[in-house]
Amino acid sequence: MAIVALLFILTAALAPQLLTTADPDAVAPVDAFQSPSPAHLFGTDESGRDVYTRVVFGAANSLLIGIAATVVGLGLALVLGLLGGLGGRVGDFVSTRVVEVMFALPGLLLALVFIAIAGPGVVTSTVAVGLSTAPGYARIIRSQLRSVRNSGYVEAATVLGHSRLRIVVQHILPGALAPIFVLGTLGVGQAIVWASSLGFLGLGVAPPAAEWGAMLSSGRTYIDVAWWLTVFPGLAIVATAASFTVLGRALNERTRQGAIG
Amino acid sequence: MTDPSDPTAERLSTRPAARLRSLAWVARRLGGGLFVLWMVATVIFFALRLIPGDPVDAILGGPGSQASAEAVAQIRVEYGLDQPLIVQYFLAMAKLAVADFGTSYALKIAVAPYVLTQLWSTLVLTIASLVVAWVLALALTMVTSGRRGPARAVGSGLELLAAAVPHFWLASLLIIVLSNTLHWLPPISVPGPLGLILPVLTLALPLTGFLGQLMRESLANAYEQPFVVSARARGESEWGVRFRHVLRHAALPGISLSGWAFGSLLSGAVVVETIFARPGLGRTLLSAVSIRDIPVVTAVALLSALTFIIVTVATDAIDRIVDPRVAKQ
Amino acid sequence: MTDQPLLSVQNLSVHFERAPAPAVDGVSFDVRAGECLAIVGESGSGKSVTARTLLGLAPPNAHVSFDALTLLGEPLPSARSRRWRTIRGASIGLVLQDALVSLDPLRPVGREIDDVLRLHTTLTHAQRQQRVLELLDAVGVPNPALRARQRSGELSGGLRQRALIATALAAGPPLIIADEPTTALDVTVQATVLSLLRSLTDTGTAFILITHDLAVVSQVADRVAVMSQGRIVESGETATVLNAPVAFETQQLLASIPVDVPRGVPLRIHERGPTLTTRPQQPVGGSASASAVAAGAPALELTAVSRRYPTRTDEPIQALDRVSLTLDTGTTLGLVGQSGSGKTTIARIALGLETADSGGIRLNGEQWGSLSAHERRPLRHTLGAIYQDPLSSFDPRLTVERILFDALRANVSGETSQLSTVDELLDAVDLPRSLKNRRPLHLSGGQRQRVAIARALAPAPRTLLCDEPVSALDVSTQARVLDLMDDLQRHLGLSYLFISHDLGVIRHMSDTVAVINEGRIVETGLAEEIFTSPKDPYTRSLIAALPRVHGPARALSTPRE
Amino acid sequence: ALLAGCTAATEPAAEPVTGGTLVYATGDAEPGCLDPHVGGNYPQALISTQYIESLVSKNTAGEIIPWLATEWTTSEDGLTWDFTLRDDVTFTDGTPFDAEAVKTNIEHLKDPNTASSTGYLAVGKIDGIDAVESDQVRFTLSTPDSALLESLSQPWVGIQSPAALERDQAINCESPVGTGPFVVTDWVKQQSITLERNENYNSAPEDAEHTGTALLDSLKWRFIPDAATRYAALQSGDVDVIDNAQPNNISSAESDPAIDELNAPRPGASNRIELNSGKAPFDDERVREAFIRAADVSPGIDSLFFGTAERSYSVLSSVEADGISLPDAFAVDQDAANTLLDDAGWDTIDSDGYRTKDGVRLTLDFPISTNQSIPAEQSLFEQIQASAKEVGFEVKLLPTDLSSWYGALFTNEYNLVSAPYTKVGADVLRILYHSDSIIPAPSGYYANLAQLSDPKLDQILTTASQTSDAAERTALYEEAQSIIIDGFYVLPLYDQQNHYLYSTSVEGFRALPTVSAPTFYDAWLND
Ligand SMILES: Nc1ncnc2c1ncn2[C@@H]1O[C@H](COP(=O)(O)OP(=O)(O)OP(=O)(O)O)[C@@H](O)[C@H]1O
Ligand SMILES: Nc1ncnc2c1ncn2[C@@H]1O[C@H](COP(=O)(O)OP(=O)(O)OP(=O)(O)O)[C@@H](O)[C@H]1O
Ligand SMILES: [Mg+2]
Ligand SMILES: [Mg+2]
Repeated sequence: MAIVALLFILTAALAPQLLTTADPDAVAPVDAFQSPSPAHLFGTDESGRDVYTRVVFGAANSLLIGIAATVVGLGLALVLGLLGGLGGRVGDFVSTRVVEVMFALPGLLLALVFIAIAGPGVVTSTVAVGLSTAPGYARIIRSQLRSVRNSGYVEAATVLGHSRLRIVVQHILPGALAPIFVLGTLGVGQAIVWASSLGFLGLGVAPPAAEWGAMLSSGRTYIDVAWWLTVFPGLAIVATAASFTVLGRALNERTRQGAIG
Repeated sequence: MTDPSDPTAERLSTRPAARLRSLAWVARRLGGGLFVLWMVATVIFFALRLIPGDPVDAILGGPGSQASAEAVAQIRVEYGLDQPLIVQYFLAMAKLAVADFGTSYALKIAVAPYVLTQLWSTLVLTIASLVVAWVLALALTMVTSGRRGPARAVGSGLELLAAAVPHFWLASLLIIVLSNTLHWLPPISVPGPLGLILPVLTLALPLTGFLGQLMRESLANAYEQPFVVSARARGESEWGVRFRHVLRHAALPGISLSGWAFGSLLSGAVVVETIFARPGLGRTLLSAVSIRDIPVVTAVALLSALTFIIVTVATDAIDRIVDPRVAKQ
Repeated sequence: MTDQPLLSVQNLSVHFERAPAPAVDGVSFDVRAGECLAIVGESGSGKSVTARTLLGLAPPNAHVSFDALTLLGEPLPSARSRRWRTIRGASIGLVLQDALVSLDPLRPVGREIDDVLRLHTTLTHAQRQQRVLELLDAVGVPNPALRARQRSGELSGGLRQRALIATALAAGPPLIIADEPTTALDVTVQATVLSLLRSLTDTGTAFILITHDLAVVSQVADRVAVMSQGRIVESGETATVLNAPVAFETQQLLASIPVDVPRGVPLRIHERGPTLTTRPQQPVGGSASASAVAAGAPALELTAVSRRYPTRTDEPIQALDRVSLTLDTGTTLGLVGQSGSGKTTIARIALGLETADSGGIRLNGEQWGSLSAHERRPLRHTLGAIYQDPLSSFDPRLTVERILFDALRANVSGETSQLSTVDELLDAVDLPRSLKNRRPLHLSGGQRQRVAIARALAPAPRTLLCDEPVSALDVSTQARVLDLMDDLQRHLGLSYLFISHDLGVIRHMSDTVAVINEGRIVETGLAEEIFTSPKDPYTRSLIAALPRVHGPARALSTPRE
Repeated sequence: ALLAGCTAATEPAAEPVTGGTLVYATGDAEPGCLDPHVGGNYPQALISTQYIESLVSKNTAGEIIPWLATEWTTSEDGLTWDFTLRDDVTFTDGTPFDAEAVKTNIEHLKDPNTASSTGYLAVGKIDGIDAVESDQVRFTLSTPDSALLESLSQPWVGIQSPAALERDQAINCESPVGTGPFVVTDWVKQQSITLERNENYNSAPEDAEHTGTALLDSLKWRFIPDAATRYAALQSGDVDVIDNAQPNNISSAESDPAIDELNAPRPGASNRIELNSGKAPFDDERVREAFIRAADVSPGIDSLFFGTAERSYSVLSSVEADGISLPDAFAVDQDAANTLLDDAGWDTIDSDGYRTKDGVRLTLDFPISTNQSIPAEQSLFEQIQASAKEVGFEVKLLPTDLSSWYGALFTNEYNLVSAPYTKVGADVLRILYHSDSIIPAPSGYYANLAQLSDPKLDQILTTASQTSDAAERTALYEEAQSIIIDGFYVLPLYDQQNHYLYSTSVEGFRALPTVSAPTFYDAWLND
């Protein structure tokens, strides 16, 4: 199920032309608000654009935001986590404080202030979402690093006389960072949901770019006359977020088993 | 018979000391919290100065104001905006240190009481949501876990979907179904518990999904623990095992994450308060940021940070009470 | 005495899904009232599965079949029956193998005991409270009122084990099944628990005692059944079976017990020895000890080493107090002491993983303790280590080959050793080369410990610090590993600091012995001297508690009508 | 009987009943201050109409009618104005309404401490105020102001109790005191404002349905920012009246027998897109014309607004009598647009299909205020973007919050912008298109966003504002509008939308013809 959904979403993101031949931005006011029909599978929106086409093309934007935000969040978290996990007392102090402060501020507040500073747009909302997810990741990375650093096998490597650098590179980093990929996969879904909330508050991508959150929020206006405007992008978000979660869990299971066999 | 290897023997005499230790723990956590608050205030102070737009506009009735030059100059002096930034910073911190949040630029009223009322309304919403999410998640996992077949698949499927639903979309769906179609509930937050139901459901359902997933996993782990076999070996019934033993273990990670969950609820509150026209911190924040009402944004940030800190300390404390192993670490 | 057995098991088999062979294969036995039946056998022989099946608690993926399972003549109910609830706890009490984790860590132990009373008696709340305290007192838990309020994490292993026994006793069942009730315990605590069990049989309670420790069996059991690969290979009166074992498996089990087996005598019979050397069939009298060249500096020398650990509020723990030890080259120094006495701390300080507050450490006569981490590195390869828990000492992502290869690269001495390839190492520890591509998690306990030894040998060390290298293993596996270590020492001229809390193992392995108690060395000397004429009272108490396989069990306990 | 024709369609209304609470839900922002002197925006006008009254009002025919002032005269040179005031009115705090009160109010507006914007501009030309007698007040102007009465009719120049104005500004913001039919009694921030009936009310304007006190016991003024929720609340009966109704809701309300609609477009300017002629590429008239020829607006308005808004071809609101409509000036013609752009030198087309000149793309920045533009309008902008793309314009839509939006305007980082402006009377043209309005206020604000600087136009607008002869003024304003439209500075879209939806149980509800704010003086609940 999840695999099929993901394949579909990835195709939509990487090669939307395979799934539709229409132009997602082609405006046709006379065709506005047509309910789903063979000609327009998901109906048309307020400007007469084909919703199906926009959902397909929206995959790239939404996925990009979701993945890029996760990468940003993980990247920032990695810096903080490494500082905390390996940086000695001072590094740990600094990184713990930074993470605490970021944690204490509700994510949306961080995002709102950041967007107010940098102005809205894809890049900003991506970074904003990334910012607000970073402290959570940082905490996990830090504790992972610490537990690996104190693990028996790192001690065993020390006893063997391996150099500190070698131990860090060969044992600590791979051991601690293996879960990051899984974390990231689990996080992409949430990041997409998050970014769509920013879209709802009018702080998302610039129109007319098709992005699910923005489609959802503009479609919400017409929810009583055109249900299809919200239902399809909404389902796309839910399906994507859910598939990424399923994928992340499967990966998690695999890496656990992978360590075993 | 004495046990020489008994590490807890000394505890017999150190009970008051243990209590003292707990107090010290709380004090240390709150002390750390103060530091975090100060950092939050600092970050917010400088971040808000980075935002384009002149705070004087906010003071003079919004950014479109056409106030005279004298008015602008007067305001600048009155609000200390003519001072160098660093002086402004220290003045602001000194005021915050004595809990003086100043006057709202836009509303011209004292920020503290205003934001506190908003906080109260948000707290009612978020705490109710947290409780509802917990109850729903517990009910869902308790009823569907440990079973095979459709009940479990439906349970975990629901959780997966719920966790992936954006708040604002869920709100729309709930309004359409429960309010417009079934006429069960008012679409806006009317005073009293009735008006709280839809906003709370909107916030709680995604969290339910999240908590549910978490609990299902830890429940499965708990079922594999030897103490479960040992409880069964005592003649405990299936529900006895579930409620007396497994439940607590399943709830543990959820409790630890409740502080975090609370933070995400605060974020969700922005959307929910806007849609359901509820007063609260989220809406206050949204409008204050868009008109650069700096004292209000600062107060909202500090108050949410403070609540977050208190909630985390509280959940950690609960964690320590429920699971003494935590305190040992 | 009626002839009807309390419990009768006829032809019980348990087959796990996808398992090639049944875990329990046609087992039959009877238990009479007031009788203690011991089921012994090496790890994985099916003891625990048998025990759980008797309570209808076989794992969900198990298929159970039997000709008859009766309790007091009544057939036991089918798997999912509700009737089990009135049998479990009330008619049969079970003490699970994993005592340390068999009590809910989130509930006070008093409540756990109370549960049994609540389920199986009609006592009022207050009466039950009272009864809980009586039970805790009866199983020898000091200060029951306090303990009842504590959760299992706040109790020591011994207390937990006793509390668990109290739950099994609570409803006064006529039959108690105790699965390895003493394995995780110190000798002294073990002795206490055993005497408790003995006193219970005196009151007419029947026991099935599951263990792999024949010494324990010899002390408590009336009859014994030896299991191997799911089958009962031999059963009978304890004295008969232990004194005149018929089955090979029984003989092997008996031989594996290191207690009183002289230094250098292999514990295993009929086994292919390591390929490095041919196994001497005769005990090399006095073994390495006498021949050990005391010439040159000792391999490891600690002088007046002290170490304190700060604690949050209480005064610091003095983990080591002026400890002085000498490990002569080519010999084994046994370090024995109960849990928490500071054994691991000594090893960690010697390995340079921990620094001493004061005192000196010399390695092969050279300064070692005062070196910086950087200066230590080039010398590290001369000192190897084997840990109690081998699994956690392996990076879970690496294969055996990779682990050993990395360890070989740590040999910076430039000397070529005879163990310079992964294959040679595997051969040396008697592991098939086919294991190379496995990850540690997929090895059995004994195999893992061999890989750990191979890794320790890779950089061609001259001294090995072994911190409880066999305490996680069952007797037979333990015997294999001990034989191997012995062999390697002889062949490679290694010096061992051998840490254990098991006096039997220490005696079998050591030339000299140091006894540590609460961070202080209370006695050192030649192994034979210490074991035959201990001077320190603490050493004496340890040696007295050491279980031995004696003739008939009743020899030790009070005769009973 | 002939005159009755207008109202004959509706059933004879039932006898008004008094009592009850009417719930009004607004989608506009919550005012920061309930005293409309402070700042001065439309949300303040909406609510202050319930408790503050002005000197004059306007009727549906567009004529100024007496309110707190009963009559007025102006001197020959237009510099002296005498107002006769009602002498029987008291403020709701008991202070009598008189000439001193008026004087205090005008001074309050001009006081920098008040930080008034809109009201300050309206009374900008008043130099001196004399309380000649208790019911006689005289304004002395610096220059003649033909729009003075229209300015004074606006809620932002409403008259408040001088005693109340003496209080701290924060207090006056919370509990302003006027002479209106209701009194503010409670304000729960972000939730609602409660207004109770003024039991001593006697100053209804002459176009009201009845005299004496209001019929409703109280008003509840709720803030419900989300349009969909607002409409849902109206449907569920939780609120009685909503403003800022969305086109699709208005359209579905038509088939809902329980909901009625009131369409009251705001006065002043129409909703229009200004073309920033102050910088490239719109400093070239050909490019401006090309854009206007390319922008296809009408089909979008038809579909997006569900027939609730009509295309405007005028700079002014359709309620402004002086407005002229020039549909032909906005005819869509892609060929013409292409030719114009070719002529202007934008003759190369890049790989994305946009025109370039000297390597620079023909890009138009279009900041959009998400606080001010409703979704339908944003969709309309997207459609304009699409049709402009067909001739090679790259329109960049930049939705931002209010502050950043003003920021973009003040730093001249825009080529297109849509900024609503509400004012009573055609004098709004002077504010929006006189070159003086390019000079920013200290806050950076300037109203002439087209940056239209034409001495001839300036001349016409100044003359018009000083001309008291109505016909002459109308002619001048027509000329001014022609200049603005012919120079391709604006693209009118539709009137400033001001749709109210209300439950059919609400009777006697109307919008005041001044700035189309609702008034509930005549309203009653017919349950
Ligand atoms: N749940 C299970 N699924 C599959 N195989 C199992 C399961 N539990 C036990 N086994 C297998 O059954 C066999 C017998 O296990 P059991 O635990 O009874 O051994 P034991 O004699 O108690 O050993 P030990 O001394 O190590 O406790 C083993 O091979 C084990 O791997
Ligand atoms: N890192 C540490 N911090 C604080 N106390 C410690 C630390 N390591 C050891 N200790 C304490 O020092 C004492 C000696 O510990 P050590 O681990 O050496 O005992 P041990 O003899 O190896 O016991 P066991 O047989 O249980 O392994 C114990 O009381 C222990 O709690
Ligand atoms: Mg077992
Ligand atoms: Mg140890």
